[in-house]
Order: sequence, then C-alpha cells, then structure tokens
Amino acid sequence: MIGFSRVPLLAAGVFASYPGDHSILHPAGPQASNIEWLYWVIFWIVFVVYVVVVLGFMRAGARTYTSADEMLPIMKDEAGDRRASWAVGSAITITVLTLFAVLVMSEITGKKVEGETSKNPVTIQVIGHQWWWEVIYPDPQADQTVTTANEIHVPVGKRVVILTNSADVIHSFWAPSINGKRDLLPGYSSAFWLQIDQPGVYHGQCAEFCGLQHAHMGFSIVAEREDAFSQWKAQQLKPAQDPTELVTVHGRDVFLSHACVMCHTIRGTDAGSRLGPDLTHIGSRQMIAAETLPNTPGALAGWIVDPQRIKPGNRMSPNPLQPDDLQALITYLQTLK
Amino acid sequence: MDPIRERPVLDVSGLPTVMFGKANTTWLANLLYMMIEGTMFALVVASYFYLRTRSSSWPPGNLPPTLGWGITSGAIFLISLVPARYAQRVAPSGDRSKIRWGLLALAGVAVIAMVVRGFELANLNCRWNENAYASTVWALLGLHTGHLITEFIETVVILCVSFTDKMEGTRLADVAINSDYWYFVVVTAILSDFVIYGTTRFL
Amino acid sequence: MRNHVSIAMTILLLLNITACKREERQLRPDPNASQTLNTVQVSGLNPGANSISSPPPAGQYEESAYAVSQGKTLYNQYNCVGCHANGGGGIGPPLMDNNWIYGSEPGNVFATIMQGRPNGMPSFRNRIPEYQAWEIAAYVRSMSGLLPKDVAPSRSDQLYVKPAEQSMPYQAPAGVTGEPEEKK
Amino acid sequence: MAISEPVVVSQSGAADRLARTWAQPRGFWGWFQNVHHTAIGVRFMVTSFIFFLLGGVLAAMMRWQLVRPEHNAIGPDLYNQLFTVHGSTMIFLFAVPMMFQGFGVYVVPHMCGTRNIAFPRLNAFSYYIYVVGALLLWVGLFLKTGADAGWFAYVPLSGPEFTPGKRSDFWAQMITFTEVSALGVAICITTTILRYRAPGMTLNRMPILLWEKLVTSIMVIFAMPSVMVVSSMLLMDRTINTQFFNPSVGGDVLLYQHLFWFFGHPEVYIIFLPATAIVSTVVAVFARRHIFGYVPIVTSVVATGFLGFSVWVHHMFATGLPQMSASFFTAASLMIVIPTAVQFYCWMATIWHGRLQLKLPMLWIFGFFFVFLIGGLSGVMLASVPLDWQVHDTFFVVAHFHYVLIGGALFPMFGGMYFWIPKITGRMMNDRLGKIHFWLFFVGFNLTFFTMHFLGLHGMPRRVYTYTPEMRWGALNLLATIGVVFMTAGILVFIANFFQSKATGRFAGPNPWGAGSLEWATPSPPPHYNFLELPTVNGREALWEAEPNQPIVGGVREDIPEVLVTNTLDSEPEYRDELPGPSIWPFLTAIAVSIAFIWSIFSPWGIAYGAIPVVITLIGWLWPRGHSPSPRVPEPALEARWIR
Repeated sequence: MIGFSRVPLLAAGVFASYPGDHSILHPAGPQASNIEWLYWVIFWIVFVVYVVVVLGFMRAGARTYTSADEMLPIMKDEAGDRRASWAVGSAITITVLTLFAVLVMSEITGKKVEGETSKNPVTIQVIGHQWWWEVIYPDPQADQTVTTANEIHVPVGKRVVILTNSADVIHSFWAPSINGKRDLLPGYSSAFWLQIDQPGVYHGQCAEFCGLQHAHMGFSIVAEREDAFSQWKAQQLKPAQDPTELVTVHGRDVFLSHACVMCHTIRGTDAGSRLGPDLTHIGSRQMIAAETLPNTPGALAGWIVDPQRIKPGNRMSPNPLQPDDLQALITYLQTLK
Repeated sequence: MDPIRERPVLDVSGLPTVMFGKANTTWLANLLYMMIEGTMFALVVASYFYLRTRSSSWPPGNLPPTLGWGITSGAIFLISLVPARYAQRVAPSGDRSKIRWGLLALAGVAVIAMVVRGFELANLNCRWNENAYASTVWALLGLHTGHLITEFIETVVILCVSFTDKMEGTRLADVAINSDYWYFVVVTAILSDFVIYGTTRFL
Repeated sequence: MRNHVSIAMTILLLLNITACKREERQLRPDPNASQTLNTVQVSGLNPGANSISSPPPAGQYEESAYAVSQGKTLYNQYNCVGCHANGGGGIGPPLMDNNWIYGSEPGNVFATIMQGRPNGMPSFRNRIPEYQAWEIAAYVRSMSGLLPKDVAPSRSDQLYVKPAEQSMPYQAPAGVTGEPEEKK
Repeated sequence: MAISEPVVVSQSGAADRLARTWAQPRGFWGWFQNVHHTAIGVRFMVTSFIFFLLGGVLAAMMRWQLVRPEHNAIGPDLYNQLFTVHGSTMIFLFAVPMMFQGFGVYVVPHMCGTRNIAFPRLNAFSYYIYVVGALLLWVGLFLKTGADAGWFAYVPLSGPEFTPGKRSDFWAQMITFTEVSALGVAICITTTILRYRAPGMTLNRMPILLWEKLVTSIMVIFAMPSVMVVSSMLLMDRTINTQFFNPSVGGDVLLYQHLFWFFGHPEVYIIFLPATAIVSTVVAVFARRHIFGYVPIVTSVVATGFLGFSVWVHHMFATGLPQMSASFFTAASLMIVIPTAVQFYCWMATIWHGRLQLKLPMLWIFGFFFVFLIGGLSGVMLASVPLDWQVHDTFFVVAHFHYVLIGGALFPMFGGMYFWIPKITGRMMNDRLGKIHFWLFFVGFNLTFFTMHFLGLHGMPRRVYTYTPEMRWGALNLLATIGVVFMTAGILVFIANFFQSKATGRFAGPNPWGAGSLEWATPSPPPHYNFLELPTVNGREALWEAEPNQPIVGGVREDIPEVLVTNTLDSEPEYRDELPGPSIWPFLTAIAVSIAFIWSIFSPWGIAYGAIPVVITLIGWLWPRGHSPSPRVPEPALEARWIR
C-alpha cells in the first residue's frame, strides 16, 4: 500500500540529485583507493586459492569415485600416503607463505591509510546522536565555530581530521567512498583523517546498530574547491537574517510559538535549544532528516507534520499545524540559506 | 543373539569400587568446576584492572578500604585450612567420628568467615552503585561470598550425611573432594582480598 | 512426547496475559494526542460547547516502560532539571517526596505542566505536545515510587545522583490537601 | 589381572539383566526422570532443531521486509526484535546445543564404549535448563519483550537508559541459562572422554571426534564464564544500579565488547570444531580408509582450541584501537587459518588415496568443502585491518558468517544427521529425497548469501530495517529473498524425509555404512545399556582393526548401573563406578534454578529467596540413596595392569 511517507517523495517530483557514490569499489580519496587496491589483491589471491582447492577436491573425488553401493573393504595405500604427506606438507607451506604475504600487505596498507599527521588540517568534530549527526567546525574563537548537522563540507585535496564522540549510544561514521568506518563511542574521543580528491557529494551511513532508526541515519560529505568551501563557511557563520515579507515574518512567529523552539536553534532569533539539529542554515542543505528526504517544500512539510510516519521512533514529535501556518513556516525555513 | 562362542575376557571384577585423590571421577569434575569459577574470578579481576586504566585516580574519589576487616577475613580463611586438611586426611580411613569432628570444625570456621565477611561488606569504602570501581569491588566480593555460602551448605550437607549409615564408599571420597573445593575458596579469598585491599595501597 | 508439547503450549498461552503492555512501544502517537493546545479539564465548568477532548487514559503512558523512559529523557532535555533538580527540588518544589501541592493524579500533574502554576512554574501549552506531557507526568509520578517496579526507569548513563526510580520505595502521596490516596 | 584363557561366556541371562538394571522409567513423569545419554542427546537435537526452524521463520520475515526499498511490511521495533532473536536463537539455542551438546551427548559415550555418560543427572539437568532458557527468550518475543539490541547487545544501547523495560534482561538471563547448560554438559563430556574409554583406547587410538569434543569442552569451560560475567554485569547494571558500563562514572563501554568477544570467538569455534569432527569421521568412512594424517589433524584441532582465545579483538577493529594491538590481532586471526587449512588438505589426501563412495552424508560433506571454503577465505579478507574498516558491520560480514556458520556447521550437521539417524531410529533415510534436499538448500543458500557480498561492498550496513530506493540495493535484496524460498523447500523435504523414513524406511542394522568407531557395534536403535559386552580396542578405528576374537570386558556388575573407569593416558582399567540412576530431582532443580533466575530479573531479592528451593532440590538430588555397593571398608586400590 502506498504509505503516507511516500507522498513527500512523490510530491518532490523528480528525485533530487542524490548524493554521489556509496560504494567501496568506487573510491574518491587516497585512503579508500588504497583499501580498494588491497581488496582486489586479496580477492585475486583468495580466488586462485579457492579454484585450486575446489579443483583438488573434484580431482580427488573423480579419481577414486565408485558407484558401487555395497560396503567396500577397508584399503591401505602406504605408497600413496607417503606421496600425499609431501603434497600436504608443501600445501601447508604455501598456505603459511600466502597468509604471511596477506599480513604484510595489510600492514602496509594500514600504515598508508593511517597516514602521518599534517600541518594544519581542517578539524571537524562529529558527535553521534540518536539518529542524526552533529557536525562542529571548532575554532578557538567562539563566534568562528560553525555548528551544522548531517551535511559536512570539506575542501578538496586537503587533509581533514574527524574527532569522534557520541552523546548516547555507539554509532559508526562510515563513508565507503572516502575511508573505512570509525566507531563513535560515548566516553572515548578518537581522531582519524580523510581526504577527498574529486569534488562531489558522497553519501555515508551509520554502520553500528544504534536503535530504532539506525536505518535512516545517513550523512553526506560535500567536497568542493577551497574558495567555495571558505565561502560556504563564511555563510554558515552568519546568523539568520530577519525576514522581511509578511509571510516569512508569520513563518518565524509560527516557529517561535510552537514546539520547534523547544529543540532547535536558529541563531539570530530567540530559539536556542541544542537538543535537535541547528536549523540556522537549513535552507542551504541538500537533504533533511539525516539524508532521508530531499530538502523540498513538499518533503519538509511532510516531515514537520508527521516525522513519526517517515522515521518511526525518532525524537521529533508530530506538529499538527494549521495549513496557512505550515506554509508560512516552510517558506521561512527555505529562506534560511 | 549370536551363538554362544568363546571370547577371551578381561576380568575386572577384582577392581575396587572407590578411589581417592586424583583417580576419582568426582575429583575431576570438581577440578573442572574450579577451572570455570577460577576463570570467572580472573575475568572480574581483569575488568577491575582494565577499569583502573580508564580512570585517573584509583579508587576514584574515595579512600582505600580500611585494612581491619580485610586482614581478619584473610586470617580466618588461612585458619580454616587446618580443619579442611584434617577432614581430608581422615576421610579414607572411614572413621566416622573423626570425619564428623573435621566437618563440624570446618562448618564452624565457615560460619565465622561468613560473619566476618558480613562486617567486611558493611565496612567497605563504597556502595556498589557509586561508580565503576565500587561496582567491581562489590562484584568480586559478592562472587566470592556466593562461593563461600555454597561451600558452607555443601559442608553442612556432608556433615548430615556423616551422621547416617550412608557415610562410606564414595561418600568418603566426597569428604576429601569437599576439602579440595575449600582450598579453592581460600585461595580465591586471599586473591580477592589482595586485589581489593592491596592494589589501592601498594600498586 | 505429544502431551509434553501440549502442556508447554498451554503454559505459553497462560503467560501471554502478563504485562505485554509494559513493553508496548507506541511510536506514532494518535494525532489528537499531539495537539499542543491545552485541552485538559480541571473543573466541571466550561463555557460554550464541550469541545475539549477528554484526556487519554493515563494508564496508556503509566504502563509502558518506553513512555516513562521517554518522559525521563524529556524531563532532562526540557530542563525541568533546572528548577526541580533530579527530584530533590531547588527553585521548584521537590518531586520525589510524598508531598503533592496540586494533587498526585496524572491529570493534576498534566495540568501543572500544561497550564503552569503560580510561584514560577511556566505553562508549556503550545510548546509540548500532550502525549509528551503525559509521559513527563508519568515519569514525575515514578520519582516517588507510585509506578510499579518493572515499569519505572532504571539508572541513566549520567553522573550518579540518586538511586533509579525503579529502586525508589513506594511513598503514599499525602498532599497539602491532606487525604492520602490509596495505592493503585 | 591377567587375561583369563578363553572361557565359555554365557550370554543368555545378561541381556535382560542389563535391560532391567539400565531401564529408564516410562510414562509422563518417567520422561522427566530419564537420565540416559541417548534420550537426553536426542532431546537436545530435536529441541535445538525446532528452534532452528523457528529462527528460520524469523529470517524469512526479515528477508520479506527487505525485499524492496521502503517496504512497510514490518516496523523498526518488530524488525529489531526479529534480527536479535534470530541471531540469539541460531547461535545460543541451535548451533551450540545441536553441534556440541546434541551430537556430543549422544555419540561420545557410544564411541568411548561405555554404558552411559558421566554424571548423567547433571546431563539431564543441563537439558532442562537449556529448554527453560530457550522458552524464556521466545515467550519474551511473543510478549513484545523480545530482545532488540542485537545478538551481542552492545552497551549502552542494551544498557539501562536506552532499552527500557525488560528486553535486555530477558536476553541476558537467556545467556546465563544456555551457558549453565553448556558448562554442565562440558563437564560430563570431558569426564566421559578422559575416564570412561574402553580399555585399549589409548590417547593416540582415540577417534578424532572424541579429540574434538574434548578440545571443545575445554574451550567451553574457559569461554562460557566470560559471557556469564558480562551478561550478569549487564543485568546488575539494569536492575541494581551498578555502574560497570556507565561512561560518566568510570565505567567503560569497550569493557563489554572485550568480555563478550573473549567468549564470542571461541564460541564460533565451539560450533565449528564439532563440525570438523563429523567431517573427519564421515570422510574416513566414505573414502573406505583410515583418515590421512591423524596426528596433524589432532594437533591442528588442539591448536585451534588455543588460538581461538587470541583473536577476539578482530571484532573491534573499527573502535579506533591503537594500531599496534590491531596488527597483533590481524596476525593471530591469519594464523588461525593454518590449522583449518591443514585439516582441509588431510581430507583431500584421504579422498585422493581412498575409494570414494558418494553416499548422502558424503554429498553434504562436499557441500561443506565448497561453501565453508568461501566463508573461510572471506574471513581472511576480514582479518586485515584496513579491509575490515570498510566491510565491518556491513552485509559483507553477514555473508561471511553465514558462509562460515551455515557452511561450517549446518552442512556437516545435515551430513552427521544422515550418517547417524539410521543408528538413532534404526531406519535408513531415503536417498533421493536427501539429494533433493541438498540441491534445493545448496542453490537457495548461495542465491541468498552470495549476493550479500555485493550488497556489503556497495555499502549496505547491517541490521537496517529498510533502505531508500536511491541506494540501488533493491535488485540484490530481491534476489536474496528469492533464495530463502529454495532453502525453506529444502528443509521441508528433509523433515518429510525424516518422518517418512522413521515410519517406513529400510532397516539399518548395526553398521549400515561399514564404519569403524565403536557406536556401530551396538544394535540400532541401541538399548539403554548400549553394549551387551563392553568392548576393548586395539586400533584407531575400533571395528576395522578388531581381532576376530577381540577380548571383552567381564566382571562389571550387571545388577547395579556400573561402568568401568579407566585412567586417562593409556586407558588401563582402574575401578568400577556406580552411576546414579534415574531421578526427578534434576528436573525439579532446573525448575528451582529457573524460578530464581527469572525472579532476579524483576527484583534483586529474587536470587536470595530463590536460592532456598534450589538448595532443597540440590540436596534431594545429591542425597545418597539405595544400598552402598561395598559394605566392607575399601582396601587400597589394586594395581590393575592390562597385559597384552
């Protein structure tokens, strides 16, 4: 049956340009390509081993197969056993050498992926919440710190260090085309770096089971040129400018007078609660609800009125608004570029 | 039934029906139980030291536990080795009165040990719900107290059996094995006391 | 062997009547429960047509461990901790004792949250949907042990300040109004 | 005790005297008093197979929910319960009870040539505890209290704050039940193998299956306490406010993972070693020759036993552990491949220099060779840290452990069932139906789980109840769900085959396959006293190398349930031990222990008050009864030498 949750998707018309690749085999950064190289090397070793062993068993079986049904006498083959012990001995040595080779290759790749620390990387703090990602660009001065959610902008070709932490349960930050996954553990803060060479939008998803909406806990990494990144960052630092037209003023009043203000922040207005994602620049994000819905008026409306239909169990409560309030709110949120 | 035919026979009818010490199968089962419970003790102690690496001050925020009850409890467990060894030595002879005295002494010392353990728990430096340190200390002592109580009950049961006419054959071997298990309880007691009272002071 | 299986099946069915409501996960509240307009009725008098919807049975929230634990999370997130601390009271009155100024019934606690009270309790009308207010009310009642043990929440992963509501002894409410309320 | 000269052995009265001594009570209450290892072994196998079918139903429901993107068939709450109870059922309620307890309890005493398992009442108690633990988890699922934090239930999600209600408590207590059961059976099997072997079955003449059960039992004894400690810690955190895993007050979430996986990896070897035991036994029988490389196989089994405890951190590579420890565990995880490789080569050499009769059990063993090999080799890929960073917790890992568990345990299990069911029921299974079952299951299995490798490589994480259409995973998931249909059909054919052959199958006779181990010396189905004449052994394959008039053991009393106890190294007869007879007390103790455990979920005083009935029933169980065998005081042990 067509569930109500499908309506915003269909209403959004053509699917918005969905973030780019999400596969281990299409790397977009040095680390993922190192790991992909290791994958293919080990894959071919494993493939050859599999074929050889399967042929060995088929040959052994075919060579001595008898369709006789009765109980055959127990046989002894001393000469055969002596030859076989040499064969088995050499097979074991080959296995040990192959495994040693795999160990060495994986250590080398591990070093390359771990990589050496660089001078002044872009530092991003990612804090896992139950079912969305809080992204902070820390800066010694408080007013230079950018707080956003689910969408991470990084400069192309530059080294980015991700500091991980979790506010509740264990999550796992994983963008397959960029680098391996790193768990976000409450009580631990670990750092790992990544680098993206081709500009584009790369999808990631939580990889450690974290409760009801683990399936809809995605994020995306937008890799852009240096100047576009700094321009985006400057824009993010600015508070939301005051609305001018009648409808956006009405939209802001709806926002400030309903349950939204209990959880969300819009810098430049009185709403300052840090429970939910920071909505100061929601308009500039490509997707909403942790990469579950495209950021279109229809999807936004469907999400605000009944988020439990789309992501049952998440922390946002349904908001049965009057239609004109809802439209004004949507218009206002779209202006927060 | 195949026809009656002559077969060489290994006649074992002359073998005894009771063995003492290592040859007894119950002794082997007792050893396996000790390996299981020993692993559980080792893992709780390992968790204690693992959590110790995770916090800056140890014990976090409280003083180390007072030595008084710890030393008393350790001493009583060492004393309890005497009746246990005595009961084990007289068991093969089958002399019921000696066995009864041995078991009675062992049960008495066990009661004292439980009472001292009660005081020890009451005077610990923390309650189990304060922090991770307190939880592991109480887990370690609780695990040992559980073994102390089950071993006490086992000793009392064998004591009751020794008053009936069933106290012979494999039951005598059970007395000896019960003392083996008591040695295990004493060893784990000393180990737990050292971990709880020692590490916060000397290590 | 067959009658053993039949015996086992009957035991299974008997067990079925036990508290499965405790584990009910009401993920999607029904729409009218998400109304933020204050619709509770404290006194029998009300002007005009009786458009106020009757409050949903409190039991729906007090029997579901999920709802009470949501209430506990919301109690911390909506900053009730700011004034009531963890139940010991501060600017606001303590909530974990048996002294109930405005009555200990779920409906009274709901009205306190939605309408606010003099001496500083703000009205969360239009700010909190009703079902969340019911959940917070259920949690507040569990602070003084009014909820059954297996529904009340256990400890949280924060600093340890007091035993969890699940280990709180039952305290018969003796409100300022004086008459103790019998245990549910 | 020299061998007496050949003497006329009167057979007539022995059979019915033994039958009377070893008889097990019948009727409704008699069922609960039965302590014979054949009854308990069959019960373990049947009960765990029923839970295998139930777990399979859950898997089918999960596959139906994932058949297409944004499929609203099953909501997230129910789906989380489905995959958790599926995982827990398959590992704790099916794999270990079937492979270790089921086959172990049934086959080991037969293979050792003795009349019952050591400590038969502890064995019966273990079965009842296992059944109650299984019912606890499944009654929970029917009451919406099914565990929902995954089969390894990482804290803090399964902890007190993020799983309200009693879901994780039911799961944690189920763990305690199944581990108490596994430990009990481990003690019984270890004592039986070490002390109840037939005279002449020295250590280097023991069948490989006994070696593997011995190593598995020792692994159980060292691994299970770890999960009992961690599940008790989780339970205490949830009920009496202990702070083991609370990060704010010194607790640590990784402590849970370390303690769980220190048990977790030996657990999968506890499932895998009994499987290789079946493979080694079946390959020798159907290659019509002694197994090639007896000593290398036994050495690699013991090596697997040790290495199994040194690799657990490869489940935690993604938690950001320091590079140094990660590379140590990579090396250990790669090293553990060697013993299994040695066994594979020895099996290949056995077939190469044998004469292969591809009967039904052997068909399944070939299935094992092809399927488990893919799982083992994808395991090599997972052992390397950088690759594990990419594929950990994705469908690639799901594919890996299904290939290793279904390939490594289920294929040998079906091979073992087709091999031993003629001994258990006395009737041969139908060959044609067996082949249909094999090919249906083989095709369905590969269809479902090989596609999951690609899903994992395309970034589909584990345990997601749905996915958005843009991720382009829909086609592969549809293919995977189709495979489930074939597997289900295969299992139904097997069940039909079992019941049809039980009723109308060909009579099997004592040794239908011409196998060499001692259990084929008993009639099938074997009577409660197993062997009319206790056998002696003078070779690795007892029946193949038995002399025409192989000596038998005489002098064991037939009026009381007595067995011969031999010493461990060269199985010299040492003494005769009387085994406890049937009794209701193990069942009552199991009920008392269950009440105490379940009560402790709802109130911490449950353990204290619940312990009183446990003590009473234990006294009832252990109180000495009946006549004591030797009225006189025992003289020092006679020095019994087995003179050849």
